Amino acid sequence: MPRLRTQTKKAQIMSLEEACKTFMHDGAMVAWSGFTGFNRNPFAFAWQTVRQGVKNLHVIDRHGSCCTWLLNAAGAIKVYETDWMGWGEMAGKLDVNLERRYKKGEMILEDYSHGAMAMRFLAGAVGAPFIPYNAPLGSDLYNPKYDALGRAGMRGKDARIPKKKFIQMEEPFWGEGDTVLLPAARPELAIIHVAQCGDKGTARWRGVGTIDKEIAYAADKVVVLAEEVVPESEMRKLPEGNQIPYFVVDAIVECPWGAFPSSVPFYYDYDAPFMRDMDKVSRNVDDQKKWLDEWVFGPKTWEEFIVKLGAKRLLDLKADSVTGYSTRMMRGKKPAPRMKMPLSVAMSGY
Amino acid sequence: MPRLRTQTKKAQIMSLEEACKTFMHDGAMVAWSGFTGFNRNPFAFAWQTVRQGVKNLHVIDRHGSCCTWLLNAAGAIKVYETDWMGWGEMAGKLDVNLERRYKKGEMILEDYSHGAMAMRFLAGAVGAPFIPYNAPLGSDLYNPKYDALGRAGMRGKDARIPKKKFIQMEEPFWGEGDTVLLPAARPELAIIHVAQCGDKGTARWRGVGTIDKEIAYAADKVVVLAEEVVPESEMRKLPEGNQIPYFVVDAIVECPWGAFPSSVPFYYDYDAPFMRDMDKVSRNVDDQKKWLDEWVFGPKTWEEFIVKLGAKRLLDLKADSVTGYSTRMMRGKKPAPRMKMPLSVAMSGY
Amino acid sequence: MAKSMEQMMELIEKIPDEPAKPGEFILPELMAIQIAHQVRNDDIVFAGTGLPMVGIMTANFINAPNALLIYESGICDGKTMHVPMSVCDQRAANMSSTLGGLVDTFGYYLQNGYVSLGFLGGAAIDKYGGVNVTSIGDYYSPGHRFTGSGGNSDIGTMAHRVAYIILQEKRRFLDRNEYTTTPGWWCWDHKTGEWKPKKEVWKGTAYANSGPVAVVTNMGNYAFDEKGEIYLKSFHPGVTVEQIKENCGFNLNVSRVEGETKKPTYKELFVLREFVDPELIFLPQKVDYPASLQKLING
Amino acid sequence: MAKSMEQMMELIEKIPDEPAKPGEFILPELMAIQIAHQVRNDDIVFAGTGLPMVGIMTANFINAPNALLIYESGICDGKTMHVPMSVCDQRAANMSSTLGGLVDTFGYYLQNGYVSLGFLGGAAIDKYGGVNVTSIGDYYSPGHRFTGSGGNSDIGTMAHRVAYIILQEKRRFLDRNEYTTTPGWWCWDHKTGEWKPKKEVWKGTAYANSGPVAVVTNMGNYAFDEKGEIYLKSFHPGVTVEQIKENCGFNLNVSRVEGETKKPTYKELFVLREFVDPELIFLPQKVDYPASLQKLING
Repeated sequence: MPRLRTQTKKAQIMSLEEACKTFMHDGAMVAWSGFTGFNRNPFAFAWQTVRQGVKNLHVIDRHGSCCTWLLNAAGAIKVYETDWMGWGEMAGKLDVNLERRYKKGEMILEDYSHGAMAMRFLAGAVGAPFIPYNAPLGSDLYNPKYDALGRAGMRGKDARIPKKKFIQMEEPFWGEGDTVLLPAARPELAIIHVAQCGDKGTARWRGVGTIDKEIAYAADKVVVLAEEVVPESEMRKLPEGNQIPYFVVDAIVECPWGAFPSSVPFYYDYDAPFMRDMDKVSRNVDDQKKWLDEWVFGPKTWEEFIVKLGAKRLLDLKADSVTGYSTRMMRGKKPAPRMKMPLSVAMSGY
Repeated sequence: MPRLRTQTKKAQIMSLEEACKTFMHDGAMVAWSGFTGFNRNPFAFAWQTVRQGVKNLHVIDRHGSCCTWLLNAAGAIKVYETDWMGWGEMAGKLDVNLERRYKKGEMILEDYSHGAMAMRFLAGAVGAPFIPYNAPLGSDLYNPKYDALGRAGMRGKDARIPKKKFIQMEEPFWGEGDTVLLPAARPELAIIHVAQCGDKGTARWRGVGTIDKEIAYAADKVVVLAEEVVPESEMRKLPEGNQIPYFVVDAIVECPWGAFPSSVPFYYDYDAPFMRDMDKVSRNVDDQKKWLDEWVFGPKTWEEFIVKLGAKRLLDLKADSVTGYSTRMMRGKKPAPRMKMPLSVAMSGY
Repeated sequence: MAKSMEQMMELIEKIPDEPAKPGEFILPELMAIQIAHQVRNDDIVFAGTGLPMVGIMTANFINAPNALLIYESGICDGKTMHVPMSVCDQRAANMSSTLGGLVDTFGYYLQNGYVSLGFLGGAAIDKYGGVNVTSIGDYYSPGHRFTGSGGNSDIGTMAHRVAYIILQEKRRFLDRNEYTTTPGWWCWDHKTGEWKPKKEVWKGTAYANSGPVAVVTNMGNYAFDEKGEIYLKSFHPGVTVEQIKENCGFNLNVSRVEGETKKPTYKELFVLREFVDPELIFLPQKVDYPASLQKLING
Repeated sequence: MAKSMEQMMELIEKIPDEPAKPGEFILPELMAIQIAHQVRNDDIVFAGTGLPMVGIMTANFINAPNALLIYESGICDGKTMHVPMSVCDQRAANMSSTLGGLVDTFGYYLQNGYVSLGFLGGAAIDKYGGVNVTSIGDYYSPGHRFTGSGGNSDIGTMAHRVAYIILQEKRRFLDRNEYTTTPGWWCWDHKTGEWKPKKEVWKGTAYANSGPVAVVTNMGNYAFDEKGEIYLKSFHPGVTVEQIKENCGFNLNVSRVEGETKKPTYKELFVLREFVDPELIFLPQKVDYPASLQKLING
């Protein structure tokens, strides 16, 4: 959000524990990087958040993920303002804990759509208070009755919650019918898992960007978790490859395998069986408690968590340096075939 | 601009002459890539446009450049909707021909600011009809008296010219005072000079992007001029390095040194003396005519233009593969010193 | 010894493009191939995870090799070797033209008018193709709560043509949805509270004529008439029109039925099984090829 | 043999940080160094081409090595070896943190509130720091037409602190500009047609308290008082307050003059000449170093 700064931020290198203690707190409005449960989820940070016992989070985001699965399993989310409330497409579409808690009235859901959340974060990132978006007129997403934060009396009281969910207006420049104004997204905190981060804060990933650049700018505070922290000057050799400039970063945490069980392209793949197991335990309260005890409260550090996975799993998940994913892991019932060329390329003559 | 397409574009590889004949015409609304006179100006295309005798262009852009200098020298621009009407910072700030023609009433200037034009193209690119922007309230840019297209009776008649220059409104979501709605920029044609283009249209540059990605999406038709046309599959080896996807491109022109006298980072540097000479001749009608005869109407092809520059100049301008610019060319009164490290790095310990 | 994928590629043109017989394919295979048939070679396609993704990949491997596939996380025209499990799977990004994010896919591509076909799932659908992926019952205390829109409402209203894949049950094929996530050809005008044609609610925008053109279910294929109302186009092998009407919550128009759904061909099944999902992720069930075909494959 | 740049770097700390004498520097050098003094080590600076760029580079090389330099074409924190001739010169992009475009610099950085200092030029200025870079005379048929805003009006209103460099002439220092490109502490409220404090026109926005804090001319340095009115802070060596008043189009407040402008030090001049503009692009005139200093440099 636009807030005039009088000086540059200076990113601090911290441990996972320190960073979580410094930036995460009860009631914080937070956005998490990546996409669904599969790509660059800052799972280690969510893990630490749950270990710290943080509660009543307001998650404002573009998706559910392994992070929100864990936060929901621990009952840490109070408001969930997003557009897709599953967490991993293959591991059960809906987050079971979320449905359970929502039906009990323990949390508020505010529905938007992917495009709308993308535009809201874009507005937040460029310092604009709102942005017009065309879709979808006629959807109940923009039915005035379905403003969950308004109904809960939460609008207009908190500097981060806009007075209205949306405003439908007549398009005044071109005569293009009606359009919907959407308020900017203005989280307090963005948690972003990347491949590499310079020791001053310049950060980079490969693969899709989802809306991580936008959330980094839209948020007041930014914690970057990286597979590797490297000399800043190395990051400066190809500035075109960097997405996050150092001046938006508050904390840098080196956290190898920190996005497990989601993937970090060119580092490691997602662990589909592990995610299926998460989904399975969430369907039974006792199983889930056991799982949390074993995986969240058992290991003393994130490194212990990863060591517990075992070398075999790390080997299987290691990404191929050409494709950025693994062909050794078992995703379905049969192993992945070796291929030299995509069939679509063979068919279309690229 | 949003216009529902029923099928994918298929980029055609064309000669400079063909592309200009196919896509450029009297009265077209056009945007040109690069920034000021120094970076990735599609000068060869402007050169061909002038040779074809095209007139009455509506240039909508973020800057003046070597292209607009040439178009103004040839009297080819009728409406100039932009924010900075110089063309090369060192070669005389204002475009002399522009001032001359404007004062004679031969052209219309519509003033915005850099940030405003960037936001207008962003809106155009994401298919939004308008976008709010904060600055600058209280500027005569948003004085209702100074709406040049409105005064000329041109608003609301052409599908590409919005009904209003801007709308000031009260910010409705956060109580943040007033904001200014700016209409999307919706050019007919974007001319973009890049470093490399795949033979299907995927394109890439290094160095700054200015608003070239945005104009490519905001425009209906896109002509890409490239230093090199390479196999599309080569461009696909590092998709993160590409800025323009092939599906927005209509024509691909291989045109080495096509951005001369501006630079293409990692290919060649700008030619400051050549630009100073352009500025100088523009101050005298006869000198300028001689210059146009020699450089625009003299060479039979763009290759002839480049050959006419001579090998020495091409050698001097050739970019260094590490920095992306040349240290052999003479920019001021003394040659560039050889340096191993920026002084700011030595002082700050990067 | 098993054949390499390259040897398998060479086989494709030898596999007969003739309809398979009942029992030689499973229903999800038939459905995936129905999806594939919606894709044209010059389409820009925006698809969701699951069968839509499997279907458009199949199309990309057979009838529409030049179709451009967009995945919402930011992938443009990936050339996939291994089926992605998610729209953000690095497998989908292989050899893509550009990699961006949601602002690219929903703004630069979709709202900008570039997407010609959207392929989506749905929990329930109304007779005008309006889709509900949000909740059943009262919105604030629902009987069922689903994932919510994701990209469904964006793609479903702004892609030029939209197709859905939905499980056919009486409670999912409705006269009117309890919650409309993605409007069909008729929808609410929230300014007046009226139920109106989409063309009126979206009047003036670039997307007034965009909307659903096809629905594929486990029982049949559907299209939409001039008034925007759904009708049965074909029934899948082994299913009767009567059964379909029983599994529909409104009085379904069956007057335009063209006959039985085209069965998948051996070539289509071969590509689907060997190249789209050889890991048995989305289609874990296996039916043997007929003996003569298996012999041809074994060489 | 001439020294290498690395050997020259080592010399910097040996060069005396004492004021040079009149005649040992030229006016543009003094002005560039006045600009440098405005930059703090923790600033995020957004600067235009020409002397502002030269000045902030000088600061980056002496008093503010950690200041982050933004150039409007999309460059974030370039570590420059050779002075750029333009804000889009690849020289400015060397070792930058990220490279983007105008949406980044004006949206993500500036409107988002990250820029703490803007340094700009101007054709004319009013007594509240409002700047005109557009036209003199009637807007539609001007006596003089300038380049127009560029980034001036954006940076000049949304950077936390703003400084200008302007040539001092009576016709350029005005009670009121004929065209206000970049509002100062007082500006037009176009909704009511009234001339008002910026704080009122911009009330509620994040930028209501942003605006001009300094002006550097060829004759003196200026600051702004509590009411937002400009006053003379110091006069350059060889210039009198009386001369300055004569070159000002309004009744200038000279009651707060602190004295003569600090002369550049030898160290500052050394860095400016040898590292910022050794190619003699922006400061083509040359004044010799005093003999003792030259001897030190020659080693």
